[in-house]
Amino acid sequence: MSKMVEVQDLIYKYRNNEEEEVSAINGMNLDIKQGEFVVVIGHNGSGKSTLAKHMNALLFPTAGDVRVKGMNTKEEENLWNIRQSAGMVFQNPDNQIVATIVEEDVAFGPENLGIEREEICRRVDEALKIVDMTAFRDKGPHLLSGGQKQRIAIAGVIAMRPDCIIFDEPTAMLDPSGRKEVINTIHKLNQEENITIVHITHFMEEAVGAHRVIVMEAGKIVIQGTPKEVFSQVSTLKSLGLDVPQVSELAHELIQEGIQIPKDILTVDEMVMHLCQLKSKD
Amino acid sequence: MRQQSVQDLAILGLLTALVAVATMAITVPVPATEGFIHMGDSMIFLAAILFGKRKGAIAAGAGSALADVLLGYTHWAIPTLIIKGLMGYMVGAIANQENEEVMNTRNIASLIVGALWMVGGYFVAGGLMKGSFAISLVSVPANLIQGIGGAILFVPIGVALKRTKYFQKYILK
Amino acid sequence: HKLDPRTKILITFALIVGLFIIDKFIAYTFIVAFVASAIVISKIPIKYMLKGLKPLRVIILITFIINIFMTRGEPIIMLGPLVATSEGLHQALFMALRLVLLVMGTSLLTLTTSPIALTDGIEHLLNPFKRIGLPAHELAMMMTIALRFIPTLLEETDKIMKAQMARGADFESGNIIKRAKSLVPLLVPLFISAFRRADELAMAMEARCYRGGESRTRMKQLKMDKGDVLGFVTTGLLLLTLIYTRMI
Amino acid sequence: MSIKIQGLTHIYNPGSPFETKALDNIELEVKDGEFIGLIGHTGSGKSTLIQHLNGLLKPSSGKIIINGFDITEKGVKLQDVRKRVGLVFQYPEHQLFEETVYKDIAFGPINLGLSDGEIEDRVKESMALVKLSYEDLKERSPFEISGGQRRRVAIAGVLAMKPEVLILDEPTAGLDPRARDEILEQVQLLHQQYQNTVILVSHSMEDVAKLVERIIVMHQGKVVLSGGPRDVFKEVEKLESIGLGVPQITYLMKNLKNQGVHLRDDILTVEEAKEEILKWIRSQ
Repeated sequence: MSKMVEVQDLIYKYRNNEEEEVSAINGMNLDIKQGEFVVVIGHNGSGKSTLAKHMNALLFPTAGDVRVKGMNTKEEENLWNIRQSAGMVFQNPDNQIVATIVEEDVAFGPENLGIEREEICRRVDEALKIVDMTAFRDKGPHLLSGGQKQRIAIAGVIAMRPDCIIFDEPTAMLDPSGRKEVINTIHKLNQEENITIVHITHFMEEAVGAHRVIVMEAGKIVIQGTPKEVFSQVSTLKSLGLDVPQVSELAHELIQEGIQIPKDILTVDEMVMHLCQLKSKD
Repeated sequence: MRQQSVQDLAILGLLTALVAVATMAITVPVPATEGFIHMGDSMIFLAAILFGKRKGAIAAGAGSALADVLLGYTHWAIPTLIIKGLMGYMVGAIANQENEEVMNTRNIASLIVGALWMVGGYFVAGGLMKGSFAISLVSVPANLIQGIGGAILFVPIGVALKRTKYFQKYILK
Repeated sequence: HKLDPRTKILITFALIVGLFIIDKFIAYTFIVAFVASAIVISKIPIKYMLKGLKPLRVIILITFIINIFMTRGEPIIMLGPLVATSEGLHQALFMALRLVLLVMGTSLLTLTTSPIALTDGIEHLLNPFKRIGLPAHELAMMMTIALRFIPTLLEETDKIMKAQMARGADFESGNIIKRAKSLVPLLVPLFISAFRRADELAMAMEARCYRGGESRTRMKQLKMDKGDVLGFVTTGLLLLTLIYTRMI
Repeated sequence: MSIKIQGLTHIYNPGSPFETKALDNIELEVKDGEFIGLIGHTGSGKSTLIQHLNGLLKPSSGKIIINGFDITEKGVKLQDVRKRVGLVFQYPEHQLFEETVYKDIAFGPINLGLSDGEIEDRVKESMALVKLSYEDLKERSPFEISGGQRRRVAIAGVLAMKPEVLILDEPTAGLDPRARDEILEQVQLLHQQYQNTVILVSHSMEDVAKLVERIIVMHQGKVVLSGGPRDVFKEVEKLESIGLGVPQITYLMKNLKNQGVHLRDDILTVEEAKEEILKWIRSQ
């Protein structure tokens, strides 16, 4: 599989309000393959969002390189191609919808790309269908719920036909049902549309279905691996101030007590299965 | 490499929305003049004094005209666009954006000129529309209250905003 | 209803011009007929139109009364020092009618056209002025953003107001100075939130490849058809008739 | 302070085409010193309900009696009600406006008309309650501190009014796990220290399960369930039918039970689950 995003020795520094130099990313290397579903977790200020903005050429490295489909974000002629290939969905659904009518907002991206009228209509229809919002195409965005608005924002990105979408905490401001809507949409994009996903969040349960989980702290990657590998490191995650699924925590606690179960249990069903097996053995 | 123009456009849009919202959301209707006392003028003073004549003019004109349309005073929209637009421009041009003190002479002068121009503008526009300047005179006291009220209401908010550090990176960019 | 927003704007504009150039009652018959037929075509219930005039009753009455008494001429009724003249009556009716038609004509425009369609129409009408440096696209984009954020900011105003009331703030009493001060806790957060929104919006627009009006296409295209042509012809005829009534 | 709600109904935009019934004949009683968790999905009427409790919204019909005193009657000074019932809105940091943290927290006490000395005491006290350093932060601008700190400043602003009833509307929304745990811990501590009535509106079943004494579940403007967390979380089907759930650990215990394992099914925390499972596994 080819590489979708390459991050090489990335360092990013900026000046804060008091004119002090702060480094948000401290030497980071990361390759994301085409079709991969990567979840980035870490608490606020760990550099997650800064990393995301580099992948969309909204921020540029102080040192090191970021490449999207082989295009270096440093080269200005690549700018629009990168932004078209790597779409981005932000945290606040309210602040990323531009137009006053749903379908016009979805059309905003393709219009910027200078696409033919008929083609835009086709893409808008298709994008709204993918996020399951066709029924709302003539509505004003202010009448929608948070989860619906966020799906419109996603449709707006899909209509640009990106190869990769970066989600920058898209669920942080939503209620549980809105979160579910958005997460289901993200999974669908990855599985059915084969779009590479980089999903940034601090809800660990959203990481469970990913191919790879990356944990960031102080601008660096501290743990990475499959969800099972990552969530089995309960004490490290806890020391970083992050959550683990209750079931993984329980597994960890039981192992401490000498119970023989695998440490990488993630779901309720797995736990039930292992406990019952354990019991039937003796 | 952030594009200044996109940022400016977004700020202008939000300033315009702010002027419209201030005009619509906090209002005391005055039936005799077919108008209302609202926070719109304070917002215009804020936009013009803090962000300069260009942004001030556009946000003031477009925002106030939008409010007229949305409130059902459509026939006033065009006069409003012209009167408030020029008001924003004049206030922004007279005001001294560099001075740290909000209550400096030039800013006070801009408030007075802005309020008087607004009253005068509506007087003339009303006279033309209603065919008699005598009738239009009826609206002068209320507009005067509106203008002066707007200027007074501007002061504490202007002072507070100018002191807010978060804000300083936007002011007059 | 179905007319191109550009057509509607131009017709309304012509109507306003018409209202200001006429000087005879006879001319009104044409305008009334024109506006009435427009209302019929638009299928807006007449009740709705009249309701829109309600807040204007007082001002129309005042206009009427002042015009009656303030115009010099042949006296018809005398009420103490006040003299009503026939010229005054003439003038009063004339102005009141103008006002009513002005309000009806313009509200007809906004009742049949969404603000966003209006913005679109204005952008297209201003396009020819691009050559002399008028940023038509930018202005329209700005209006779109403003329209998009007005409901959001209205909601936010309400929320902040309530939150500060929960902290004991009082927005409803006191003299103007006290009220001015009491608005600070409302307006400062509102302003700051608006600017945070502007910042994020600008970033989201860039992320979606926004780079100004150049080489941008539109999904919705405005198209003029027979109805528009008919509208223009009728309006043109109306204007000519009005000019003619003024000359005789 | 006790709260009694009788037949409370609230209709938005009555008589217009947008008419919606947000609250439908609510009957509810909150005892003095209770810690309540209020859950329900968006649009269930939670926010509307809590805004009635300090007079920000007026009922279409029904009564709200706080400490035997009907606040819906005419002529009631709402200022007095608001002093005693403190309400922390969602994203309260968006309401900060003053130049310094001190002044912002002092806003409430100033509105109460307290003396300068009292105001200072209250600012100090409430900052201590939310674990903010008075000396380090009092002169800082609230716009230049971290998000978690801003949230705490905003909560301190309400605490400084010393409300007898504290209502928090999703106080942890948008925070990361660490900041969330800190805030919840402080709320719990506060409740233990002052024995005041606390109503916590939350979407997180895990948080509610850990903290509160009683859960009230709302759906379509009605109270559909009310009781201790153990009782409420037993009603998995009912909760799921209205789009809510129970903590993952509760699901686990229920599933084990369905497999024929005899365990308590009113487990709420990982700790309890561990004990119960250990007991079971070692029982033979």
